[in-house]
Amino acid sequence: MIISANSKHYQNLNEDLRKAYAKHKKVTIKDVNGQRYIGCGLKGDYNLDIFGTPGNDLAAYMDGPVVRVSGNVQDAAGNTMGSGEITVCGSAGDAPGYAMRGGTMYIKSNVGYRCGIHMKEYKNSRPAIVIGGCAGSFLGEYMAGGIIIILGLDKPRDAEIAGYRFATGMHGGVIYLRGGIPKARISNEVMALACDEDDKKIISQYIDGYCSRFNYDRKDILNEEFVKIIPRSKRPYANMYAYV
Amino acid sequence: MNFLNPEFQIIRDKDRCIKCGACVRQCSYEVHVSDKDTGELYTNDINCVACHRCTSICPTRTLTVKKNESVYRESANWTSDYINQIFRQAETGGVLLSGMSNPQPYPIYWDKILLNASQVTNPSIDPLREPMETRTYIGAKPDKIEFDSNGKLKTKMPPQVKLEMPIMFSAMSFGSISLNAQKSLAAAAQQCGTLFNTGEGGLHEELMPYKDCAIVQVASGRFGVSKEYLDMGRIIEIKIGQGAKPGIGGHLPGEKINEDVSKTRMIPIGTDAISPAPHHDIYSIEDLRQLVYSLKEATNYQKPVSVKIAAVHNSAAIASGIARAGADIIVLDGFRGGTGAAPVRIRDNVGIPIELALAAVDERLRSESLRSKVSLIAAGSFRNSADVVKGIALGADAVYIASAALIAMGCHMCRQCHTGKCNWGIATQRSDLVKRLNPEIMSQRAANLLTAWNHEIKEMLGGMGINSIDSLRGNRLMLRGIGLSQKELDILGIKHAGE
Amino acid sequence: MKYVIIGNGAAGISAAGAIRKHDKKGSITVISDEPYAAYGRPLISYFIKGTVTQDKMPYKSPSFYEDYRIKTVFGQSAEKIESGSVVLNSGQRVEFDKLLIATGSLPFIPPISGLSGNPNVFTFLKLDDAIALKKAVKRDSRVVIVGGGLIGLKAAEGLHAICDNITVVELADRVLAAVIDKQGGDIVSDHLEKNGIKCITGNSVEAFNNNEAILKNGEAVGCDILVVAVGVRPNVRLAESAGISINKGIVTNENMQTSNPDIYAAGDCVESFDITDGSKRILALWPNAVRQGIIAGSHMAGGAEPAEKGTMPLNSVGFFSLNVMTCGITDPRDNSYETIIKTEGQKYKKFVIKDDVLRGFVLVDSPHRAGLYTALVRDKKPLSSLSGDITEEMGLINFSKDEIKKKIGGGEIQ
Amino acid sequence: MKRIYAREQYCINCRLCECFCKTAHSVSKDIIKAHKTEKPEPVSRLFVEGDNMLSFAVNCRHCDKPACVEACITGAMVKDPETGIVINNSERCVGCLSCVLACPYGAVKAGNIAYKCDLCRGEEMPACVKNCPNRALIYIEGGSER
Repeated sequence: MIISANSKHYQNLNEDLRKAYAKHKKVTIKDVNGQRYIGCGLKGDYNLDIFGTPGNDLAAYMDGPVVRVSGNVQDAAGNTMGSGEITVCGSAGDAPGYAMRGGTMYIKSNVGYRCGIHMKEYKNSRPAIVIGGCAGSFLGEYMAGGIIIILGLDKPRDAEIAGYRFATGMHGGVIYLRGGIPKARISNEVMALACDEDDKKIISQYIDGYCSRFNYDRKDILNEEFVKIIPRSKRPYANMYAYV
Repeated sequence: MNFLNPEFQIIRDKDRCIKCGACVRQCSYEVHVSDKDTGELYTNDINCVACHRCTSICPTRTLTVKKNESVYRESANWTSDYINQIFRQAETGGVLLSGMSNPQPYPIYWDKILLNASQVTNPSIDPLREPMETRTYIGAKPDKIEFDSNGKLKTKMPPQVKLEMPIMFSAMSFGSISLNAQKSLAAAAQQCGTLFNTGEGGLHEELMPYKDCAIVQVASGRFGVSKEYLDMGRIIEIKIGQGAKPGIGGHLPGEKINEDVSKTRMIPIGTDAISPAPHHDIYSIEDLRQLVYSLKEATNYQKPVSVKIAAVHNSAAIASGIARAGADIIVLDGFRGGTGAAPVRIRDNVGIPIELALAAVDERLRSESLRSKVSLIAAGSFRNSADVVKGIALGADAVYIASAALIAMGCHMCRQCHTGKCNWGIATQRSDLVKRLNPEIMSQRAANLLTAWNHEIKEMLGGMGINSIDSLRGNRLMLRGIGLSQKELDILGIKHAGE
Repeated sequence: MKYVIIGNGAAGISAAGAIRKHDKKGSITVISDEPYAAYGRPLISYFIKGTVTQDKMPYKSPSFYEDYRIKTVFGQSAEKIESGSVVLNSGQRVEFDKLLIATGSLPFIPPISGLSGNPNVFTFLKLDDAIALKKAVKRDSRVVIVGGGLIGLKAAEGLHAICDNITVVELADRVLAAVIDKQGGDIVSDHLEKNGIKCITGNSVEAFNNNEAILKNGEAVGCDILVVAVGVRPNVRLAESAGISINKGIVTNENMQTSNPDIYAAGDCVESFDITDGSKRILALWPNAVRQGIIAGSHMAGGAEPAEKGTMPLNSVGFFSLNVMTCGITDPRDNSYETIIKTEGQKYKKFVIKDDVLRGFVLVDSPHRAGLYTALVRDKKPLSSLSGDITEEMGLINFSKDEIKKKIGGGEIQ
Repeated sequence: MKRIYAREQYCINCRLCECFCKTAHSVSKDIIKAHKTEKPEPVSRLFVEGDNMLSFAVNCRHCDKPACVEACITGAMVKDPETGIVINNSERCVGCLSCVLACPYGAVKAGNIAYKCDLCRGEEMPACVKNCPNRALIYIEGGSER
């Protein structure tokens, strides 16, 4: 089923979307033009194909559906997402995957500030964000679980793969950086390590996912070593207090 | 060498003591010790926090907790509290952390406000004989309502939540308090027709039966937030700030994240649960609006969305913004509000009294014709039903209580919540302590408190000649200040007694 | 329906109660050669001691026979069972539809010369024995007790209150040989010696001449009164007359029914199944007799008391405030059993284990919560399912949390 | 019949049940006298097992077919046919402790004689239940036991 977004208000568009999902498993929205909250709170094994540029909070609190955006997305895509998949065939704005608790996001190109902050994992639910390009500052801030893989493809020669205050307050999860990052950019709470076999398996799996979605060659991505960033403690502020 | 002077002293009446050892087994702070060889009982006074578990459990009432008579040389400036705090910081280099509410002797305006009563004209109402209405609906109200020709309501009403009394239980997360404490509050709320609040800790599966009286909270860490969680709550509350620690986030230490807490918060066991002060996606009223509407979208506009802020200097302007951001409810939490853990300096020095903030916010919303767009909930140390009545007359739709409810369940205000050793089974996750709080008993005690307050509210309303709580809301004519400056009276919007 | 019970002991009286519970109308007749209301037979040593007076002996309330409408034929012995009736020594015949033989045991009299017809020789099984003995024994009498089993030692303890000179002679290498191991037995005999009772083991009395008891090793022990307490034999004479099958004792099925469907048997005269070692033998024990009596009575009256799946040796007895408990196998014959022993002063605990199951135990001066061990033996509870070291201390805490909940929280309610 | 049931999930190991049982079975009925001066010392009929992590009070189940009664050689231990309460008559008990050896719950206490719960003999609420600060002991109508 195809819905045309055009200049519809997001409330009406989402109303149409809910109605469509009452009957169909697969819905395509055309001509999206900044409408917010598309697929917000959507739960179930649905498919959503979006053409255009969805607004903020795309698929927030989503639990299960597979979303593909042919275009860029604005801020907070996948906010507090529970499970499912978001593929962005372009760049994402700020705070994609905020407090994401499960599911996967594949972003072909760059992300803005605060990508993957507050990501959390619990038991088998381990969220992952794969970023093809580079990230803005505060990547993985307060990250408590999950995986961020950042590839830095098409990185300008003198740019860094991630911005300032990278992984501040991180106390769980793992970030894999293709090609590494200068030490000065890394927060005190984390450390950089070489990848072991288990890490390579994880990376390989997500690289496959990335390549199949965006038509890349695996070899071109795996031609550089990955560096692993993990927190020094899951209790970064344990000794900060005196009790009275 | 320990520089600290014990704050309390335990007196044991040896003639009454039967050496049953209950005090030894009940004290998580290891104050009472039984000599292995002789069976004699001793006390380590320095560990005592005056929680009064021992005095309450002692079957012969043998024990008395006293303020330690051995004092530092008296000074109005260098009080023993400040000296002890310096000793602790000198030892540890740590940020002072404490629990419960600001204990400092700031003015308590409730105690400087008097209520009116009817005499002769507009006679008082006898609540024992006349119906008295304390039922309260919260949620945004439409500017006007329209009916069709059949007298049916045409206006689409925003979601409303019915409360049988204008008192709810304030946010206390599972993690900061025990599951048994939460269960007790939930069951009491259900019994009394009001709501409890999950705090930012998710909703434990054993609380599912109470989901219809749950306010589910969303805070910066988004702990426990899922589609189901949002669907379950009666109200969704965005927590921006907390009265006890404005500008500071929440931080549940890893040692309190046991299996159950981990499951409910959806994080691994033993990890710190960090909720920073700012939501890193909210830097403006417009950003807040985005979160409000994402929650409304996610739940199909079925439930009111509330925004909770700490009472601070410019609360009135912020509240105006929140109302404009589409919130259905604004919660104002005053600086005497409780907490499971807060840096002492923040708790004791940041924020403003709820009385002033409430009056200012109510006034501001009225002046901007926004008041009916939101319900206003006041929180931050409502200690009795008169405080509630005064709060409603100052403009609140309803109030949140937390400390009072915990006291009903045994809390003796020892302010050690942050240690996780609560001897009353409230602010702890230690299973040996949690089981001390039997929800069968404590839910009834919490319900009794609500019932009693509701009766008292009706009495006071009746005395004022008012038969509905709606007629009290913002009715500042019913209030008079005593011993207040003109400035304070102006902010409160009330006259001085005698005027 | 006419019920007749021969025997007024633990089994007989329990059966009478059980019959009445199921059959409110039928007639119940209890025949006993003793002229007394049912009494706790083990109390006769306390009677001698004086701690229990004769009026405190009855096991049931004074109105028991009346309340339960039980006809008593006391002081007359049953001589024969033939064609649906019991023939009394008076010649009177008591007809029955259902009969219970609960004749208990008779003292075993070993071949000691000088016994027959000797008025200074006593047995120690019945109240009349005790009354006679109490009358005969003086403070300075020299009493020799033949047999250091439960009966002999209880007799010694009782007599010690009225007599200063008591010697126990036991053939085995220890006292209480039938129920306890050597180490435990020695603790008991030491304790008795400390309290003024002389114990001679590994010896026996060959002859008694009213002045001396001559022992097997030739030694002579001064003796005015000889008490024969070497053991008991099931009293199966009547059963023989009825022609029912008899092995070591009367043979019954699990409902205590004999080879004659109208005749039941219970108590010390019956051959029991010992669940701890799988043997069939006489277990002349009080609780065993009570249980069998209840089962027999119930089934005689058409009730359905759960069948007897077997019993086990179980003794708790005190000598001069030293409590001794034994259960099941206490002295294993072969090394397929593991034994764990804990001692502390007079306290002695021994546990016999095989295939992860407690098969028996001895507890000397350690009675606290002993029943939990008994239950482990009876239920054949795998010890590996318990936590903690049960040989140190046993509590419900050693069970799994679910089992604890059942046991304390009403979970075992059926 | 009404029985006492223990709920380990609420038992806080305070052991006040023991104190109040002892008092209820004293002559003075005064908790301080019962524990400090009364001779012979009164005996609590129930006991708490365990530690702060897991504890529970053990008291007589008043079984339908009480093993203690069947084991009693004197007739001191009886189950009242009307109330169902199993009582040990201290006047008649000779302290052989056969009942202690027989009770599968380990609920009969060994002393000079045997001591056991008598449900406070018809009191509306046994002392242990009445004084349990956390309702870990409840006194309710149950089915039949054993």
